[in-house]
Amino acid sequence: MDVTTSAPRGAGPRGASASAPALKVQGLSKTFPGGKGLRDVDIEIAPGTVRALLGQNGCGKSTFIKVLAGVYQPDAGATAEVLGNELSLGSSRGAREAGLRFIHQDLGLISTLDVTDNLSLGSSYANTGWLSGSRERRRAQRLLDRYGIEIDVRQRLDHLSPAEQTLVAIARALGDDDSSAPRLIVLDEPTAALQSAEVALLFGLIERLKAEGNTVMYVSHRLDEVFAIADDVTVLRDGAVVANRPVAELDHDSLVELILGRTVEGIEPGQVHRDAPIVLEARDLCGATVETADLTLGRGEIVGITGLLGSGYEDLLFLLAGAKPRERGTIELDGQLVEIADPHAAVGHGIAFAPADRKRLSSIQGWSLRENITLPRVPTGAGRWLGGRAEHRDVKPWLELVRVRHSANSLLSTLSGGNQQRVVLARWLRIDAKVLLLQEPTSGVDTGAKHDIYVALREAAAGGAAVLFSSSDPEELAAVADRVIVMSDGAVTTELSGGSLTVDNLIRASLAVAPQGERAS
Amino acid sequence: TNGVGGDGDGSSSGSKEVVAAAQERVDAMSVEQPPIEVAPLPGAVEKGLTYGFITCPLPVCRTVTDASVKAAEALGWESKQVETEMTPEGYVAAWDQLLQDPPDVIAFIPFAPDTIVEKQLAKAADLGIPVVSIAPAGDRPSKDGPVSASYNGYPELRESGALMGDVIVADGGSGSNTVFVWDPALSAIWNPIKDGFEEQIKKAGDKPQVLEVSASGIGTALPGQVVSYLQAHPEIKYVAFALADMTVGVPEALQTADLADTVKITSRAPQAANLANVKKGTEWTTIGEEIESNGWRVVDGLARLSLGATPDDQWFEPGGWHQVFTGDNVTQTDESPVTPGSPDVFLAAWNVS
Amino acid sequence: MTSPADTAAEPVETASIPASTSRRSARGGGSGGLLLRFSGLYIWAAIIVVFGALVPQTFLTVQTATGIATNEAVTIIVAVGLLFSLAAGGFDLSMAQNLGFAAVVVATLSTVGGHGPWFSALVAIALSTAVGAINGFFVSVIRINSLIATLAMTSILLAATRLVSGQQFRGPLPDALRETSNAEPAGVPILVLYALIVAAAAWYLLEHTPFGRRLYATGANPEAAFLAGVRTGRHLFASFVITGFAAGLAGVLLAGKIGSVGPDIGPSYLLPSFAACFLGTTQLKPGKFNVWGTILSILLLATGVKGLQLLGGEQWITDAFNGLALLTAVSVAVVSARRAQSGRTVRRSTGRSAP
Amino acid sequence: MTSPADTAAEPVETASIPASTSRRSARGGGSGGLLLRFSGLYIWAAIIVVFGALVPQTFLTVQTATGIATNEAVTIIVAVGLLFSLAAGGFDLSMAQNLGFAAVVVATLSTVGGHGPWFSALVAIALSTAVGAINGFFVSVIRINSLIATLAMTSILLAATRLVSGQQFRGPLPDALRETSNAEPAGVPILVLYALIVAAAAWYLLEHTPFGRRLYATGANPEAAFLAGVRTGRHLFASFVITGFAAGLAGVLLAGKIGSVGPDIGPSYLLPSFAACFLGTTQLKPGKFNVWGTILSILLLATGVKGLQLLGGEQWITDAFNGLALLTAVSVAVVSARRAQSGRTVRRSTGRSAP
Ligand SMILES: Nc1ncnc2c1ncn2[C@@H]1O[C@H](COP(=O)(O)OP(=O)(O)OP(=O)(O)O)[C@@H](O)[C@H]1O
Ligand SMILES: Nc1ncnc2c1ncn2[C@@H]1O[C@H](COP(=O)(O)OP(=O)(O)OP(=O)(O)O)[C@@H](O)[C@H]1O
Ligand SMILES: [Mg+2]
Ligand SMILES: [Mg+2]
Repeated sequence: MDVTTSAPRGAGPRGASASAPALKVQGLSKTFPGGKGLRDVDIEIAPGTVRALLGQNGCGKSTFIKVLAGVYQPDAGATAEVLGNELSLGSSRGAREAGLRFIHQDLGLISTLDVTDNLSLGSSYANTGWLSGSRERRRAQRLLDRYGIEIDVRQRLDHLSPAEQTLVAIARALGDDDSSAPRLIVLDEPTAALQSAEVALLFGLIERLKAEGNTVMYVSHRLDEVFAIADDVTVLRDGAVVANRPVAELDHDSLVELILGRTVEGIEPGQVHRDAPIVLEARDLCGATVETADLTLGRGEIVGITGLLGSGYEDLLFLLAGAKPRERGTIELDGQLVEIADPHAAVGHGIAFAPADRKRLSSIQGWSLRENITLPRVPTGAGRWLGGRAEHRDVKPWLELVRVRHSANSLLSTLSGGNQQRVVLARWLRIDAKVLLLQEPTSGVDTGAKHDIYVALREAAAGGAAVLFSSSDPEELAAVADRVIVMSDGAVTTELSGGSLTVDNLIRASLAVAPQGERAS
Repeated sequence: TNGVGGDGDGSSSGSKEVVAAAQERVDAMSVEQPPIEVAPLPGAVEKGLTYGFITCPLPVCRTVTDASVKAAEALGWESKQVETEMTPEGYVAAWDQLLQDPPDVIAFIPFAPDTIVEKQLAKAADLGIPVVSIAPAGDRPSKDGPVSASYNGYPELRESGALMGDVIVADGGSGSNTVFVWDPALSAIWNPIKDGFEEQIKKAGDKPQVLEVSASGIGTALPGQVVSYLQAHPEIKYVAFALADMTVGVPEALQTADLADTVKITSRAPQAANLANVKKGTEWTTIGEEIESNGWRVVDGLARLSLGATPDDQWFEPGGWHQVFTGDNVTQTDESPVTPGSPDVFLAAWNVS
Repeated sequence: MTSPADTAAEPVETASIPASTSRRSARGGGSGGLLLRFSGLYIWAAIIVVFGALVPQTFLTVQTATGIATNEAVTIIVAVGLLFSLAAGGFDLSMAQNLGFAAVVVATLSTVGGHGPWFSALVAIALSTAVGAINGFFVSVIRINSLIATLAMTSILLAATRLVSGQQFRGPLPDALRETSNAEPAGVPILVLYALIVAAAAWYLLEHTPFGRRLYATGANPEAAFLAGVRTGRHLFASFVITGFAAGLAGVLLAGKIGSVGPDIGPSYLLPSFAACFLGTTQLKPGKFNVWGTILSILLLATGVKGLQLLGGEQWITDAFNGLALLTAVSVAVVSARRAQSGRTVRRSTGRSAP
Repeated sequence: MTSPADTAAEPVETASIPASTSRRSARGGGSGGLLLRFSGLYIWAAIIVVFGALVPQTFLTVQTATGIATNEAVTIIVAVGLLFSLAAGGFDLSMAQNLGFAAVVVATLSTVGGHGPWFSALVAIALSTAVGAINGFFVSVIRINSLIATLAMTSILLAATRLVSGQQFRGPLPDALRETSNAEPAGVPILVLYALIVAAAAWYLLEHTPFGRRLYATGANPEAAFLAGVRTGRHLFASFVITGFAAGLAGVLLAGKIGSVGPDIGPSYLLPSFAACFLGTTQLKPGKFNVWGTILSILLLATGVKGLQLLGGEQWITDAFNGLALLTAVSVAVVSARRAQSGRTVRRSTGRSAP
């Protein structure tokens, strides 16, 4: 790889004094029709450090990032500097030329194209008359090598694991103009969709970038990650900065308090129901990536399920919900053998299923909260007349239950990631299902909201529902589940409960066979 | 030579007399025809009448319409034309629209049989509005009908068809190996042509083949269909088109298929391009008939009706000008042929200028 | 190559229906939103005023009103039917030819076929509904892109129409059928009543039943809807059946109205119907295929055309009017939708990708 | 109501183009995939064999071959142009009328207009390209759904065509233009050569330049492409300009070919072009709008039609053939694509990116 440094596009960091902050923002506000998104935000980040941007759902993290990226226009009066050079906010090109690089919550990769094209699309095709696959592949490979990312550039994007996709997105954002000019890399919840095992991949890259003198800004709701990777934290609350501090000064609880403005008491471990009557019993399920799985869920039980990517633990929920064709196996509800051909049947039988891919699979972004919540079981009054007002009344309590304060008529797409997740939960709590199947119910949800959601799950369980939720966060599993099922190679390998249900055991159990873990380490 | 006939030896099925008769008629119609005649108006026509004209978007209709508007101007009438879409309901809507603000006199080019608009015709009758038609669609209007006069009717078209038959019989010495190309969707209007053509061919003891095409394929699908048919029927020597417009693109297609030398094309109601092709020899012959002068004839009829004349059979389907165009007698190729004498004879008969 | 598009830093969403993002503002009830939602009504009023001033004696008459309503009744019925497949995310390009097919079938059966009028009508409607079902089968079971499936079906229906009609005009239809379409109880053209009934039924189905809600869900995000328990396949299928049925009904009524049917009837309904449905998505319930918006659009365009015709405009003027009206109306809607929604802040349509 | 669709255990993706999922299997080179990719060639061969056996003396001739090629040359040019907007995710419904418009313009200018043939041709092509640019503007800058924008444009072009042609046939065209379309250097119809050149150029642009790659990306996922730094607006705009240009070129060549132009020419190219482009997505590069697949489809259909005509089939038979061929070919493609990778389809359709 040639290290001849071609100048970075545009003026950017040229002639910047080393001491100048990598990013300095002052008096940044952003008003939405709905209300304030950001209030008078000041942030200063030292070069070569990792800054964690924290806060509850809807506190303005993504908004801040989008203003930096020029996706949103800030209100007048905000100023920003990058390495001492003036940065005009609200211009995507300006941000890029100043050396800012963004990896948004949705990575912006094209799943039907291969890695090479995804890397080259934006700018960097060799501008020769003839586009040759092999040349482009070599260039792409060089780019990945530069950051020590080991992925086959011929792979189609949708064949990569989420972590790998994130790495590709980062590599693309950094680009291959091999300049030594430092960059500010901004990651919005890059780990929300990642497994604990995969997070290591990402951190490896972040450390490397840091070592090369780049600066990283990083949004996450997983506090353990903050302590693992960040140097300083910035905490937002209701769009305003409440703290800019080095991580060293903080511990877990004090950080939580900063974020919430209050302390959360840990969730009391639910009493395990050994003798609980069986609600759902699945035998020898097979389909998609699941080879064979037996499973029983008891009344009032909260069961976690985890494993490595491709171990089948995500597909198991799809099978139970009839969302993917089942090749083999039987499902019994309350001792009755039931045929669950599709999610409609599942809903009919009182099985609720909330997939993890919020945007594409478990919500309709362009619809109001009201319509999103009622979709599974549309209310019909007399003469099957579907009236907006009645529906509104129907939905209100459920929104309150999950503590979403937006009007039931506002569009889902205007809610922050975490609040969208709560709405999805409300949808499924509403049909008071016998069985709740939830994938990553707290992905992208802040600490406070997580707690609310756990409580809601407990209430649902107490109400007699059986809850089966998949999670890639061992802490969460250990804290919330009565019982955790660990899958690998399409079969249930371990079951942890009671005393044996600890974070260490969980990680050990999942990593027992770790093809993914090895990949890029 | 582009000329018609000559090589008719009695060997083929057509008896000598028939062929000779055909040749005679062709020769007669190949020389330049005399100007049409129009009787002078019995009196002076009231000026300032509103003249309603229902027309269609087809080129042929357009030609008539433009002429008719000129005619109305000459009489100091104010013309109001309504162009129908080429759908029955569009045609009905056009009538309703015209009658919503009723004009003093009405002429129309039927898109569909008069039964479709019988309500409207009745209304016109009630209002005492004289109505005349051009090229009736399948009707044979008579003086007892709702329409007081009609031009370019059955005999006109029949004659054109017959002449197409004659040129073929005269040239081939029989009617064999002939195909008639038309769009049955327009049969209401084109039946007379087909009748006339088949009759002449039958006289020569043959029956023409028939190729059904869709007029919507003019210039695009149609040439290919014709060529395919000719390839499937290599015996064919003559192709007669119910309308000259349908020949668009056909000579070129024949060229590509190496059929240009073995097949002769004839048609009726030519456009400028057809005349040009006939002169060049890429089309063989074409039959001229009254088009634009009908625009004048309807106004003439309406003028007489407005002067209180009562229609007799004369008013229906009067014979009109026809001309056989061959490579030898085509003089101009800039515009579609104009009826000899028109429009001067009308201006004279109306003594206006 | 350079282009004005350079100035647009936003991604393009051809997939989304026109002002799909404008629902926000509309719901939010921003004045911009309201102005937007009812722009059609204002424009319509303007048209009426203008032509009323230009050609009062003919334009401001009962005949004009009834004339427009009667002429558009058939379009309304077929367009309202089209709404169902559009709402469910399908495009039924075959619906116009399907209409023509039904018209030709009823005309042929009841004339040369020598069958009774009602029998003929039922057969025609049944066949058109079956055609809709076939479309639905290919789209929801085989899962072909609906544009292709119905494109192919159009071609097949064209063949069927030619075959049945024998390329001939069929008519005159029995009086029973002609009466059914041309009666005027209490001076009101009966076709208008039919159109109103169909519209009301469609409105109820789409807006006030679970079925309608699920139809929209299927169109908005098939995967999410499926996982929410909506049988998207069945609902998409149903939507095409309904579109086919409406086309059949419209065809039979049209045949009765004109009394004599040619083989080329039908296609002329394609553009107007789609135009109306899309224009409708900018009206009353912006961003959503909706019944009254569609009907408003039909009447609006028809009124303008009528006025121009009474002014003595030639055919081409009316075509130009239709095109320009559609283009400007939708543009205005889309642009002001973006304004209202973003408060001039969001540089990028967050319709599908909010944080 | 009940329906076969109930058996579909997966959501419907009307948006996706036909065998969009089959690309993988094709890449994977599964025998199923290969069979699929080249099915068109086999079918074509089969058609040739069958008709060759039925009507050898007329079907298996040079004239038949050249005849088909010449007839389809114009369709090929306009369809290849259409590919660009389709690849970028836009639908240009106006391209057929745009073709007719160009033909009428060149014919009018060069005859009654009294202008030189080359000048007339250039003006016609320039105007059509401008029309494409206007479409592009509304779709990429105003961001109207391309179906509506081009629907409206169709209606406007119809008006323009009627106006320019004065509803008359314009002809005869100057020999220079007729020669340009009808010359036969070395016995090869020159139109065929033009079509080949256009096809080759399009293939190069789409497959072997960054521009083409970005065009496809824009079509595949505009937002992601935008985030990836593709100027999606500019690319969509460009694609419509190209489609317009191709339509203009095709129109001028058609005018020269037939020597006299009526006002109603054009629309008849709409269905065949779209059918060919979609059918093409099942061939050679399944799941992708591609040049050679499109051309293969055009020739395949044309050959079948020609054979049927030589068999003496009536018009309706050829229409039915077109429809059925399209429907079956695409169905086969879609179904076997699903077979070829049943497991993965599901996984994909329910969100591969799920953790
Ligand atoms: N396009 C928009 N229109 C109106 N309001 C918006 C829009 N985008 C965001 N908001 C509001 O701005 C506030 C901040 O949203 P933002 O997405 O920044 O939260 P966040 O910190 O990213 O939350 P999360 O951690 O859940 O992602 C929220 O109240 C949200 O509802
Ligand atoms: N998303 C859904 N789609 C369809 N049916 C559902 C859905 N959710 C619940 N159901 C239940 O399915 C049954 C029928 O639903 P629906 O309201 O559609 O009545 P229907 O249309 O007569 O029956 P179906 O929808 O089964 O044809 C009802 O019990 C309804 O509650
Ligand atoms: Mg966020
Ligand atoms: Mg239902």
